[in-house]
Amino acid sequence: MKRLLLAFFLLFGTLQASSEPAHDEVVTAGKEYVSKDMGTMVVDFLKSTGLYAFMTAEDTTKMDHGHEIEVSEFSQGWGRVIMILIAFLLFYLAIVKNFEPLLLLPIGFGGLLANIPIADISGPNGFLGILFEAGVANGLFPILIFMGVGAMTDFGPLLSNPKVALLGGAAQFGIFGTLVGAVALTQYTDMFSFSLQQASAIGIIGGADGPTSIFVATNLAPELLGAIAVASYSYMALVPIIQPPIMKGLTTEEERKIQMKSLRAVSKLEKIVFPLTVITLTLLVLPDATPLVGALMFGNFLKESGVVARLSDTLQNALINIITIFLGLSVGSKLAAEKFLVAETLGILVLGLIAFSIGTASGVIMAKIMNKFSKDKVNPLIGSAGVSAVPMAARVSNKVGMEAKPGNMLLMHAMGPNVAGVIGSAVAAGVLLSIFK
Amino acid sequence: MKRLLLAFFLLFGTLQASSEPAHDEVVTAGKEYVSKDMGTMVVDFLKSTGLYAFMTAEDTTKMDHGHEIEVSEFSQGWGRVIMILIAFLLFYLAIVKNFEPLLLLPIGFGGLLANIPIADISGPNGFLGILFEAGVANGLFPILIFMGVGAMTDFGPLLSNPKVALLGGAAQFGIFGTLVGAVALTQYTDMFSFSLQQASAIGIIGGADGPTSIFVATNLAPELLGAIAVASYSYMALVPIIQPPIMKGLTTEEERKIQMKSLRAVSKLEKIVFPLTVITLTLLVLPDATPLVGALMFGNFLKESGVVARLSDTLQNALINIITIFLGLSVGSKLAAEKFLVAETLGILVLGLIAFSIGTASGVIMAKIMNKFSKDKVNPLIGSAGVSAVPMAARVSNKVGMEAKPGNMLLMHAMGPNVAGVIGSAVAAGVLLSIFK
Amino acid sequence: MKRLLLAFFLLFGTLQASSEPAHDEVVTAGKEYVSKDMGTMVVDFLKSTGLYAFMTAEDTTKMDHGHEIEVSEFSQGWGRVIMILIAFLLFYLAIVKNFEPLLLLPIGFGGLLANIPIADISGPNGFLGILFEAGVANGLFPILIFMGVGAMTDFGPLLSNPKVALLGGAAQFGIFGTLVGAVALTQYTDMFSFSLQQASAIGIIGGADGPTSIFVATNLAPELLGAIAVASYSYMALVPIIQPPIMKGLTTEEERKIQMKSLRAVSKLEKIVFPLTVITLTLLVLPDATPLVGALMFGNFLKESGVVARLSDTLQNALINIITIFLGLSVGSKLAAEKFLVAETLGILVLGLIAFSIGTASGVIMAKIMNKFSKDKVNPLIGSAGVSAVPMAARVSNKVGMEAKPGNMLLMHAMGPNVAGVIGSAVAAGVLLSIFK
Amino acid sequence: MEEINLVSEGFKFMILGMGTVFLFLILMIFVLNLQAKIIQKFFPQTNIPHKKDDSSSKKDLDEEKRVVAAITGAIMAVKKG
Amino acid sequence: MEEINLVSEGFKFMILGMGTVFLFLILMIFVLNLQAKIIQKFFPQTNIPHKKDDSSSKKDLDEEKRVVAAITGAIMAVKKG
Amino acid sequence: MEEINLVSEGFKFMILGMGTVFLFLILMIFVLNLQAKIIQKFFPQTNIPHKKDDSSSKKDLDEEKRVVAAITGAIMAVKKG
Ligand code: NA
Ligand code: NA
Ligand code: NA
Repeated sequence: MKRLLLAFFLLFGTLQASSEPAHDEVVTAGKEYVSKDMGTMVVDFLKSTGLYAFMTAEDTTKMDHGHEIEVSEFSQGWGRVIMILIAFLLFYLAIVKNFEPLLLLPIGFGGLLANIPIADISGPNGFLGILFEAGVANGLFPILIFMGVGAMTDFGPLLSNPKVALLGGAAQFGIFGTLVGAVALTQYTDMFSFSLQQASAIGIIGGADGPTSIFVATNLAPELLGAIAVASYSYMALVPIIQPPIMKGLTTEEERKIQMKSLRAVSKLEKIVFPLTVITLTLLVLPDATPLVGALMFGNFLKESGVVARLSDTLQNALINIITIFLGLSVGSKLAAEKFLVAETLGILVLGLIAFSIGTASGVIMAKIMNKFSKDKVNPLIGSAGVSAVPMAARVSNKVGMEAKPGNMLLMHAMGPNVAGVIGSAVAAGVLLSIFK
Repeated sequence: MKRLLLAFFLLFGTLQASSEPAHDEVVTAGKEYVSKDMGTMVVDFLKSTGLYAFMTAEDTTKMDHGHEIEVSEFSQGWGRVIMILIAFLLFYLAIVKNFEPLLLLPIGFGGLLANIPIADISGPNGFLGILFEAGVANGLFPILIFMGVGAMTDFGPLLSNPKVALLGGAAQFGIFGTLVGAVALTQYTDMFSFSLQQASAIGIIGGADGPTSIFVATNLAPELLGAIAVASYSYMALVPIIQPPIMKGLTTEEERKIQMKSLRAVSKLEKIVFPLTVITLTLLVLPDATPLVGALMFGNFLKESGVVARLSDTLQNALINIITIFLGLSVGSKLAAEKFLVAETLGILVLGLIAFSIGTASGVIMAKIMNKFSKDKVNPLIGSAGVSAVPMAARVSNKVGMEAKPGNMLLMHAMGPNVAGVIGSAVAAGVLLSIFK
Repeated sequence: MKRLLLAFFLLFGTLQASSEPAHDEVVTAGKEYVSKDMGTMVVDFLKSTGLYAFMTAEDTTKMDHGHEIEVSEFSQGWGRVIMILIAFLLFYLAIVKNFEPLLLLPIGFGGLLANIPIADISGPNGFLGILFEAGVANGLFPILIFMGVGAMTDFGPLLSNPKVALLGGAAQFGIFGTLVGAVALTQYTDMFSFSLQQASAIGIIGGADGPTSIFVATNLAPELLGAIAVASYSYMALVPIIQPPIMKGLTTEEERKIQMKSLRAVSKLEKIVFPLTVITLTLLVLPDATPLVGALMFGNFLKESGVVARLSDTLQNALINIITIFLGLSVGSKLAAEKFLVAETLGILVLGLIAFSIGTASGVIMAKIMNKFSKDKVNPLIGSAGVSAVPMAARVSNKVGMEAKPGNMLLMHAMGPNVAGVIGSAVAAGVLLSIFK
Repeated sequence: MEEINLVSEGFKFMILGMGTVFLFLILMIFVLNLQAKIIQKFFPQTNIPHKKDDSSSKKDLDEEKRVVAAITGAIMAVKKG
Repeated sequence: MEEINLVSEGFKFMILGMGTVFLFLILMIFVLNLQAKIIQKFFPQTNIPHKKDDSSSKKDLDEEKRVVAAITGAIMAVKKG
Repeated sequence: MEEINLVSEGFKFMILGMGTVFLFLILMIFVLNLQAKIIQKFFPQTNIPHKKDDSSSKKDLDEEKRVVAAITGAIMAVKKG
């Protein structure tokens, strides 16, 4: 070792003479350094602590994409404290209550970091801001997540009994009902003032698909992204609590006991052709939905093709995990106090809950209507799975069904509307994006 | 749960007063929304369907990188339909015929998405366009793929018998023969009009290395990227069909039965030093080939060093899989009808086939020439493996050899020219890039 | 197959007529091609070889971020040769001596590629330059590495005996001692001329954390990044050689034999809460350290939460591996002769060694001071682990302890100051970043 | 946006949106049923010969599973014998 | 930068830096000790019921380990029996 | 590009290109042969002591393989015994 170091030193010793002093020309980055006496230095340092920043919060303005925006004292001080506590609450829900931890932990941590004073981690030079620009602002991350979701989804139950797709359609009423609700609040109350774009982005929460919500919000109402994402994932996690009372309230004991006839086997070829069929229909009917539907079907096609297991495997693991981390942190960075602690957020949370409830109810009611016209009876409990929230909503259908009639396994039957709900929400998203294009 | 929600609501209720209505200043993205009556809305919506777009295709112009380019009715209508059918054909070849599915499936799907009207998924704001800019336009993705290829390649057979590298050299005649063919077509016919740059990019198809082809095409003839990539991977997949007749036509039964003496064992140290040797030679002789050769050798060096198994493993799996998906989709996005359904594509497909054939023949003939001057006879069937298309071409050599003399395993012998062909093509690519720099 | 090809040809044959010759408008990228006779062509080609470039190196200027900088003959010729040899030396150290191969191999290879003449792989269009801009210039890669490090670190030993964090604090004297040394060299000698920013970046080498060093160097002294990164990782690898003599010199045989009382069990909840505690303290005391500390704690939080094993797994494997490759290559690209072969590098190497030594000594001395005031005696050998260099420094403590008293396992005790050292360095980094902001 | 009746706009969106969702899904149901019939008729029990790709990690795991299965079998044999 | 005494600046940095590092770590030690006491008192032996997520690869490995363990057990039984 | 004879340019490219390819590969053959001789002479049977890095997944798999191998051996022993 010694000899090595010696050689090194000798080498550089000889360089000494030959090499021009490159440093003369080097102008170091940063601002020029100004000397201060020790006292001033300590005081300046104390002024750069977070504690000081919290205590001296005041109304100010800052630049945001070229606009000067007002930032209130509250959102610089107590607002941040509240947001950090909300981040902790999300952690509690994710870890102890097991609410969608895969997304709520990164979102919560992003929110925590975004509310740290001075560091500006969600600003253009902070790493949250850089991640946001790299993949959320341009819609790339939700698309990549959808590829992974596609590679993880088995559309077999839908292929086996296509008509249950109608349940996944009816559940989209949650989206549009909420949209109407949001604009009604704007028109008839003074509390809220949502634009049609904002109302649409809020409505999509009812679609119960995180990536779809984020994709639409980024396009139509980026200023509401944080609240919409949090509402979306929180309510998805709350599906086992929100849905059962509605399902029971709308069905009779008899209906809940309906036993559905067993699903036919689906051939490999049907599964391979399915994504191509769906993408073809989408491009004919609604090209504006093809980014979302296309990404979903691409992932599913790689999976079902059976010849690229290593790519399908990567979509389902390495890639979706990496993007989930990046997406969660980036979305969380929009939980800054000045954007989240506004009256709209309350509205969004209430409306999101309504969206889920309407979607659930519509799915159940649709199943009851279908039973009026068909001899193969559908258990209305699988209608609620049409909101998607895959696979939680399907599990809820199964559980409530088992309560009514032990041994009546509805899980696979419920997976049909469940995955159809994903397609349905993407179509609804496409319609809204198309309207505002 | 209820208490939680209640607390939330209370929190926001109190905020109501304190928080300024931030929404007043928010100017939502998108264009201004104009109200329309329901009839107009439905009609406008119908006009935004893909079906309508197909039916009303007409000659128009669009902006492409600041240039106004003409887009024919054909390429907006039937052209798209044909391209979508070609995508389906690629899926068929990949899944049923097992033609390089790892790349043809993503490329085909990219092509399918790129030909969807209205959505403009391959445009600057579509996800295919974003991926293309992120890694194909700047040459990054092919380089990363090459790192993975390097980490997956065993250069042992070449180290064991270096002189077979000449076979990998001779096979590059395919590249330059085709280049001459392409310019000859331009000069002596009116059908095609390839520039020297375009001819060079087409010739590289004969190198039978996807990443090299894409890297060169991106640099010299980006407008032909789609056709070149598809030709490149298709013909690589067709190696078992294209090569055997040529190999048999150029060799006698005697020659095909030649048994080569067994390969000597190669020490670990030789394998570790090899990538450094190759990169050193490349930097001395042809610096312009060092990005490609350097990436290949970097991957190989990580593998052979034996001390960074986790990095080598990631290069061979997570990273190469992610980049394969991104690269395939991005390259596929260049299969837009207006770029692919032109006479040049036909020329490229024919010339690509010629390139493969010349390369195969040259490798075989080179082996016969070597046998004139050397006492250690080389079975000329391993010459065809010089085109690379690792490891398929080597397997073809083995199979044809076994037909002539059962039990005569040529596989490891053929791996030598096979991997030398990768280096040879990269060198040829470096020469061409250097000429036009 | 034949039929397929035939169909293809027919298809394009018919296109021939309908398709406008798109090529007419295509203006190929590159510069215009000028015909040359064969002799000129060969001569020009020879002039583009690396050998020629080495031999004809001369003083020149080049543009670097808009500034015209002088590039000496030496750094174009022999300088490159020396740098390539240094890269080979790094490979030797990494492979044979097992010096931090995970980073020294990519850094060395990046350095090798960066010193190839003509190719300009570390320039704005080369792949090293592209990777550098994508993740080093903006600080993203070190942050992502820190997430992985967090997910791999067990803070249990620190939680079990928090007071040993003081050892991790004392070891940071290495940073500031070196900083003073660097400016003293500037002020009192003519050999070096480091600015305060540069001295700070050099001091951080003593923190013995690669990502922290790179993050700070990128911010305060990007022109020294290559030398600092190489020094940082090299000395970390040298810990087993640098530390023992210092440790033995500063302790008595008695002290080295001290047996510490066994660590109490740490509950799962303490481990989950720990990252939140640390991030909260950081945001209160030193927001400027929150990007680094936040990333570290994010990774640790995902790990300890226990509910997102797949994300934690990805942070520890796919993501950290990919980023390690990218970061290593990018950092290596700063090993260009004109930047590395300057007198400063010698200074940095010497100062880095001093930094490590001071840090080691301070940790040991701090332990001895603590023993004066506490009845639970601390074995001073674990003090040296406070420099971090996880987990190597802790292993060194253990090994030296075992030499003094076989069977006296200090490993887990040493992990406490070891991980505290990571936090300590991040805090020190935050102070320095804050001073120059 | 002053003169727009937001609620009536919202209802228009609902009609257009739900109309499209149902149109799309009904079309899909129709096509999927048709597709199922065609496939069952012309490609019954299709077993497309898709050779697995050489995903090494996958293969390793699979091989290990086979080994484990073989061992279990062996033990069973030993136990019985 | 002409009139700055670099060395005295360096010492100022040292005082500020080491002061902050120690302040931070002492605070951390204090809080961690407090936290440990609180947790041990109010949440003794906490076993938060965290259901593992469905990381397939992990699960596969774990399952395999269990299988292997079962086999080992089986062999032991066979051997002894 | 009007006055350029494309075909003759193409042939020039071919000469330059194939020349370089062969030059490069012949040099490589020469150096590789030399290198092989040097290594065989001065570092015969080199077993560079490269300690594997701690790639956990790899290690786990390897360990499992060893366990499986051990078990197989055990069964063999049991069977024979
Ligand atoms: Na849905
Ligand atoms: Na080749
Ligand atoms: Na440290």
